[in-house]
Amino acid sequence: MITVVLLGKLADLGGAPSLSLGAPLDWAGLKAALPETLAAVLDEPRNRVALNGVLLADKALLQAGEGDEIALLPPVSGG
Amino acid sequence: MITVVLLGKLADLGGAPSLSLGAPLDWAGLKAALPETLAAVLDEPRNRVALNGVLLADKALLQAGEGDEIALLPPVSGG
Amino acid sequence: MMRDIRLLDAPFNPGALVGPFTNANPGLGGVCTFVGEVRPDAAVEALELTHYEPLTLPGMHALADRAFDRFDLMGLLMVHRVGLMHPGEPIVCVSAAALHRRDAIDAVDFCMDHLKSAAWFWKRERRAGAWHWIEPRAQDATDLARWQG
Amino acid sequence: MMRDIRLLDAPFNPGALVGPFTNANPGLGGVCTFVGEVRPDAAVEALELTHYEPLTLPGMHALADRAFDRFDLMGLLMVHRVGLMHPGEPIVCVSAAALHRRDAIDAVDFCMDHLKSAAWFWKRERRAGAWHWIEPRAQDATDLARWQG
Repeated sequence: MITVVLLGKLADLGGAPSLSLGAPLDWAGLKAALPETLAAVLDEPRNRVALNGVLLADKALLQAGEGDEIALLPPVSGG
Repeated sequence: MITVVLLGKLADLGGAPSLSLGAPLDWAGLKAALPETLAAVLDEPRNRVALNGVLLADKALLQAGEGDEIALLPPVSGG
Repeated sequence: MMRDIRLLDAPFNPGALVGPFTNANPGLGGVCTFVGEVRPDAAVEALELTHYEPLTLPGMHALADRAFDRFDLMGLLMVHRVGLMHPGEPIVCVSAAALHRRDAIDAVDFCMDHLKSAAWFWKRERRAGAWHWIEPRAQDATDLARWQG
Repeated sequence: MMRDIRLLDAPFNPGALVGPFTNANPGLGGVCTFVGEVRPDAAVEALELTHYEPLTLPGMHALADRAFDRFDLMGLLMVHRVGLMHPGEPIVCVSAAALHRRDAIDAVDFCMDHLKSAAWFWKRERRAGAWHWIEPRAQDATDLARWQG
């Protein structure tokens, strides 16, 4: 399984703060496995992606395997 | 009597933190009544004078009478 | 070098942190402290701050590294609340100890501007029973730009 | 509007002033505080700060007036020691409460620059048993110039 952590308003769009999806997942596979309203906004540049706590420079190159954690990060509102 | 309050290093030059002098005093009279080493520096523009707690714009125009307090103020070193 | 970087998920008393922090930096010339509180707003019932542990705390440490590089500091305290908060509760406390006041004040200013705009926090407010996510403010970007170049 | 301007001739605990000051400004967004201490210097045995009551305290009040005019403040605390002090003792504490952090931080910065350079204090240090008057520092004038024009 792959854990997908949804932050900020993306958690609302995903309907939960985290989801479990089957491995492996690339960017297209991830979007296909997520609720459509969430998948629809993920390509927006201001939504960032981290894999196992490391920000991806190019989220389209995502390659996640068994046990990995993907975080979907909308723009921060700050502290 | 007129009280003359000496601040900072002017107190060292005057030999005391305050002096009592006979009234009345103008600027020349004040300098004549003070120790010479102190009187010698009083015309320096950076040494200011207050009469009864109010700074004088032109200390040469000092006119102090009975019961007045003159303060001789060297440059501040700040807090 | 005193360095204390924390995320707290319960209310805290800034004075109880700043006193020991000050004492832990003997020989300091000055300590500057900023404490931010949840502002009361008639319409806002509660505030919730979400973080993502693998990014948020390392991000605060990276910010502290930059502050130590940029300013001549003896110590830095940076504490941020997460979770559910109510108006009047402290949300952030940054304290910098230095030999000279300019470094202490500027370091606090620098850390606050970065925490308020670039730190990995997501904020939402509850108004009339409904939660609303807070978007970044234009002022935050302006504040941040002061430190660039 | 909370306003607390004082000269103290005995050691004080800044935390004991800042806590009540913060509580006296309900609804604030942030509080910035600077505490300056007498810096230890191997050669300096003691520091003495002289003031001239009829000018010093009114001067601090005039500075507070300018800070309230210039920044959007809810409260201002400005406490300064006079008399004989030893290394490690607090010498000044300025705390500003405001709705927005920029006002609180800038007001403290503004008050500190003016207190350090333009306030009616005369300072001397005792080194090897002899007292030496401290001259104004060039840096103080530079700091002050930041607020002009």
